[in-house]
Amino acid sequence: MRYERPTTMKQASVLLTREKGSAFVLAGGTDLLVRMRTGFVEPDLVIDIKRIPATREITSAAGGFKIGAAVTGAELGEHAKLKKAWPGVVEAANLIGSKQVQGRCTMTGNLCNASPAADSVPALVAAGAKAVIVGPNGKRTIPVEQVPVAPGKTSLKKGEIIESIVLPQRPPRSGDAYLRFIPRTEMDIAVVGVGVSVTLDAKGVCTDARVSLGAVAPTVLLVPEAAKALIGTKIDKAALDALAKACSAACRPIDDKRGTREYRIKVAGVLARRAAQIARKRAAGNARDRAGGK
Amino acid sequence: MPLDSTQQNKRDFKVVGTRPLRPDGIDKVTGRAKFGADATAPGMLVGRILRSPHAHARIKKIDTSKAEKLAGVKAVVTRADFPDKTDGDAALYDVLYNIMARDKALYEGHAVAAVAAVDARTARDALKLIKIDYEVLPHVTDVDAAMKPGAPVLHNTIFTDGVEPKPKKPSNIVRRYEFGHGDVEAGFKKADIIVERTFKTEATHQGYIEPHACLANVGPDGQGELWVCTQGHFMVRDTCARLLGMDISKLRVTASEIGGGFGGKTTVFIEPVALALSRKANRPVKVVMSRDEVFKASGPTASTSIDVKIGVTKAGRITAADATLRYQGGAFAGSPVEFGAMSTFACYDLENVRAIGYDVVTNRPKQAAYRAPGAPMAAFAVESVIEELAHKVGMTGIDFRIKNAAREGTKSSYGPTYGPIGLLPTLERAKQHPHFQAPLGPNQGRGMACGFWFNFGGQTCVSLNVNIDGTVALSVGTPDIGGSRASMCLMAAEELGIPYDKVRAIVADTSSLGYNDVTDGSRTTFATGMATILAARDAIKKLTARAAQIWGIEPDAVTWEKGYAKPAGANAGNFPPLSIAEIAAQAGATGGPIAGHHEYSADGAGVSFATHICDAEVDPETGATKIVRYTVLQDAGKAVHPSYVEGQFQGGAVQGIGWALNEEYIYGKDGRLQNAGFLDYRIPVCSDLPMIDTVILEIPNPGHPYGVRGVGETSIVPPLATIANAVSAAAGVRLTSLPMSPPKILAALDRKAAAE
Amino acid sequence: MVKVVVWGSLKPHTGGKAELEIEAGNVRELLNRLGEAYPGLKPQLARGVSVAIDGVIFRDGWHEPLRKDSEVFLLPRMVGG
Amino acid sequence: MSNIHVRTKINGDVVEYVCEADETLLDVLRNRLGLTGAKEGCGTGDCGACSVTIDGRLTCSCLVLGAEADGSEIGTIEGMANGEQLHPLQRKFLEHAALQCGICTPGILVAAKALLEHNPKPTETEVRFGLAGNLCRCTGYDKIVRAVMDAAQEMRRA
Repeated sequence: MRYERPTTMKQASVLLTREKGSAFVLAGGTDLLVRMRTGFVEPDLVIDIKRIPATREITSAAGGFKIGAAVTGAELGEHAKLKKAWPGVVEAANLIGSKQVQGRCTMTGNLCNASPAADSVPALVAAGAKAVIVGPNGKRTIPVEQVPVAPGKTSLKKGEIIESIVLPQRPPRSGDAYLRFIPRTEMDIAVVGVGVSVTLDAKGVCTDARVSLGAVAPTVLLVPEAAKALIGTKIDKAALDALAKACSAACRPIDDKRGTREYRIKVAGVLARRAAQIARKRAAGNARDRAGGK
Repeated sequence: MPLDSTQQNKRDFKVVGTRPLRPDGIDKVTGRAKFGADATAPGMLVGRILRSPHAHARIKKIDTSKAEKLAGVKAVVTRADFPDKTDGDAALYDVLYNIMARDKALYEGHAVAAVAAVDARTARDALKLIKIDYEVLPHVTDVDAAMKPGAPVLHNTIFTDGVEPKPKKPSNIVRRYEFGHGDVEAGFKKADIIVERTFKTEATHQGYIEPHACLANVGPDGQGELWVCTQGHFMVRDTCARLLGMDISKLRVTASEIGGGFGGKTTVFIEPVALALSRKANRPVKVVMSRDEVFKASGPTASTSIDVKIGVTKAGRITAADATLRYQGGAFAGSPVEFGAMSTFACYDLENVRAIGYDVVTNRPKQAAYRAPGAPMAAFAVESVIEELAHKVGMTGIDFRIKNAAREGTKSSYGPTYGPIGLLPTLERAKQHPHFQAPLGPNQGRGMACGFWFNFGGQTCVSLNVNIDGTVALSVGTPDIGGSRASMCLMAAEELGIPYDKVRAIVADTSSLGYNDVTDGSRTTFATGMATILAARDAIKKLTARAAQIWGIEPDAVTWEKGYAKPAGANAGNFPPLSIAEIAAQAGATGGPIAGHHEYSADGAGVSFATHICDAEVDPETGATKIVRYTVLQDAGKAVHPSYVEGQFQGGAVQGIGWALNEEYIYGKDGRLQNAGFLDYRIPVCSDLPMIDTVILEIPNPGHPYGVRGVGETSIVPPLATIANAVSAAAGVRLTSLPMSPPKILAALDRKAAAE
Repeated sequence: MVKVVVWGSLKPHTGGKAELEIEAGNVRELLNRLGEAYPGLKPQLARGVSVAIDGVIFRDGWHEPLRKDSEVFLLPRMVGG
Repeated sequence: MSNIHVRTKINGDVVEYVCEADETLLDVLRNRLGLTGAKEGCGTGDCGACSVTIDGRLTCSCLVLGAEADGSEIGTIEGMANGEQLHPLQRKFLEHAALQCGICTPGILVAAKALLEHNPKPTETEVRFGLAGNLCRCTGYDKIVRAVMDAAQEMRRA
């Protein structure tokens, strides 16, 4: 195996494009090194992108945020502005692994790992985040939900790397939340994850919403029916019932060592309710409520 | 052999019962302590083991030629390198078969070959070059399935023992056990209420954080050294020497610091393989298990299936108790079902009682001991039914238990009549504990349970040397897992009447001290402690004799008090007391080095009881359980170092919490373990838990000079039932299957809702 | 003679009896004579047993004395974790 | 297999080593530099026994390549005491008997130190979540949490 540490995205992309064998991008490495350790992958080339300045910064872009591919969970948690604008996204990213893992893991890595259970992805999808991709044919930008196509598979083409993730500008009276279910209080992979983002009008009526589910299908799902259940309502009990129903209906889960099919379907609805209420409170400007997703 | 146990109540202790810093502490907080994987040797090779991917397969052919030709490979071993030298010892043959598969691989992870190479990569590549021709066979991993007629049979040599007539056909049922007395059928006729239920528990792993590791070094002269993390280095020496046909005297085993064992390090896995590789390569070889190997190829405990039937009168007196226990212990005989069956009803005073146990083999790793082997699962089943019965007769769980509790003079469910035991005191203390009065919040339930464990003594040998400055070097042969060196120093200091810090205890290697049994059975503080006390008394005899010489009086005219030799009385003569240092300084002139020894088979360990209380909160929408409060009350006989007694109580309780809620071996249809790692084998993390309150009771054990009882194991017996009772109370539905994972709890809540 | 009680599943090897009368002054004699009188017990004796005398369990100790009125139980050899 | 030359600082001292591209920092520390205080409990970032800090950030050294450490500053358990002066956490762990077998202790001490540097006045819950990445199988964590809270209080007074 070779280890390369380019200083520009261009170099990184060229290295990726030229490699005949198996090449992997290393940012936090909290997934890649585990897969190497367990013999699941045996890379010929590992490209460490942490020396590329663009991957390390959080910058404001068009009223939103541009988050470099190598920005760690811990760094996200320490960025007050980002936390205020997108608390759900940040708390989702901060749920990945332990404090030790937080010091290394990245949302882009979480996304490119293409695990249906990735914690930060439902929050990013609900947030309407986009991925900025650099490749042999220049840059392109796509919605994050279009990155994973199947467990462990992404839509990235040979030589393409995600440089950053862009979170859009936040309209007033907007809020988001992410909740997941795990058997312990920490250190587990989500059995079900739900991301909700809402925008309210002055009367508290929901004018826009996005709802996303994790660990209930081969990829993270964007659930328009669930959003419809909220839009035009004050996110009251009836709306929450409809939301829960829509979420459970959208699930296409499997039985596995982490949970049963029935369990995931049921709990998806439960968590959607809880997440929507938190998102609504945040949108209404109530910042005191902390998501008890753990 | 009860010693001066009469004195122990009067005795007022000087240092025993205090909480000094442990002698190995600095090394362990600075990273200096050397554990199994921390040793190196010049020219050391890396050993790696190839393991079966199949749950059950005939090994038709092993071709190692390519691996042997790979540059950097210095030795390859297979079954051919482990000829059967066990001459008829069935248990030892099972160990041999387990450390290296013979005609068949009996579980996923079963060792089939091993290599020693110059580095890890070469070793890994060499394993890939070993070609094994498997004939895959049907497998079975569930205990009930394995007992069914027509189940895949692991060994054509197993014909169920203990049943009449002896079966003609081989099966997976190794042996039937039966314990009890009276007439259960007649007893059930007298009952007003009978509860009968079936319970299941999944296999769990001890989960010690340090994977098995050893460094072997064998020369062409047949002399060997082994550095290893184990609960018993003498056991490792004797077992490896017998398996490899070495003279025991030629193999010297040193116990490293050990990173947890809980029973899982009371046998051998990689050690004989490392020695065989080293002998073949004539180089030192280090073998360290990966975590994945630890889960797949060390010794988890049994999974079980248990029926319990108990009858009571309206007045709340038990008339009969009956249980059938089925334990699978992996691919070889020896599941802990006999102790499960013996301990099943040990907490109760019963006229009619029966416990039947079946030892079953399946295509899983060979089980090893796990803290009170076999008892926690049985207690889970029995204490669940007891709680249910109590409520049915309109009593609280604690009053029902007090009414039926075993006490001095009770004929135990496994036979013998109890002497003084500590069950009632733990129950009565629990009843008064504020925990029982504390209010419960919404969705919370409170549970309790009792637990029992035997404890034992075993072969023990201690050597105590008095240095010329009067300090003491204490050599013990039982590895220190939880601070036992501190306890030994305390007992030696107590007996000699010198300060704690004047004694240094070390765990001696197998060539420096006589044989010692494994650190298990909660025996170390009891048995090694008693040997330490007796070795100190032996040293005192010699010290007083030397003082007599110095004074020129008769030895029996000298007594020992608080670290000084004194004339026994006025007529013995008027001499100023001689300190241990003053006597030691003259050792050369008065007959040479002064040392005390004791070698014995310790018995009279004394059984141990505990009562646990738990508050659990269940989220009715997700089935998630939170342990809100937990209290352990246990009899320690005498707490030598109370901090480490509390530590044993707390650690056992938390392992039980993991077992009850989230830990389980999950097998796929292919017979492969699906969660061989700490990510999906979910042991409790810090944020899952509350503080664990402890109450140490001290009901002296007549079999120990200070009244000490073992405390290491009993603390894991009550938790499974305690938590099941708390969760069942919180959820309003009885949980009968462990672990009580959220999907199981939510499904139970749905069934309940559907029924209502 | 001392009375020794064996656990239920050994009965097939003792002609169905759980309570056996054995002429023995100590544990060693007890175990030897048991093996002689009931050869079917030998494999279990070889696997190892414990002997409970008046409520105290002895895993080892051949020379523990047995009195006529001693309460003696044969038990499986104790193990632990 | 191309070896990589790395220059780094470990516990304040400049250290240079050569490692293989796929070698983890944990293997480098243990096998090449003889710093065996960091333990391998799992090799997959689930147990925290290999905890170290890199440029002040707590991490599992089993999830870092040795090559990545070039130019960074690493802190390990071996650097925690100041000469014969134990760090308050180390002392409190001994006083509270917060270790039994001791295999997880180095990782927990490194994690606890990092926790207190970011949060000098943690609540019990914050300590528990702060140490959730460090598995201990012996103690049930009770005495560990008490030791960390006690050390935090002493360090605040100092």
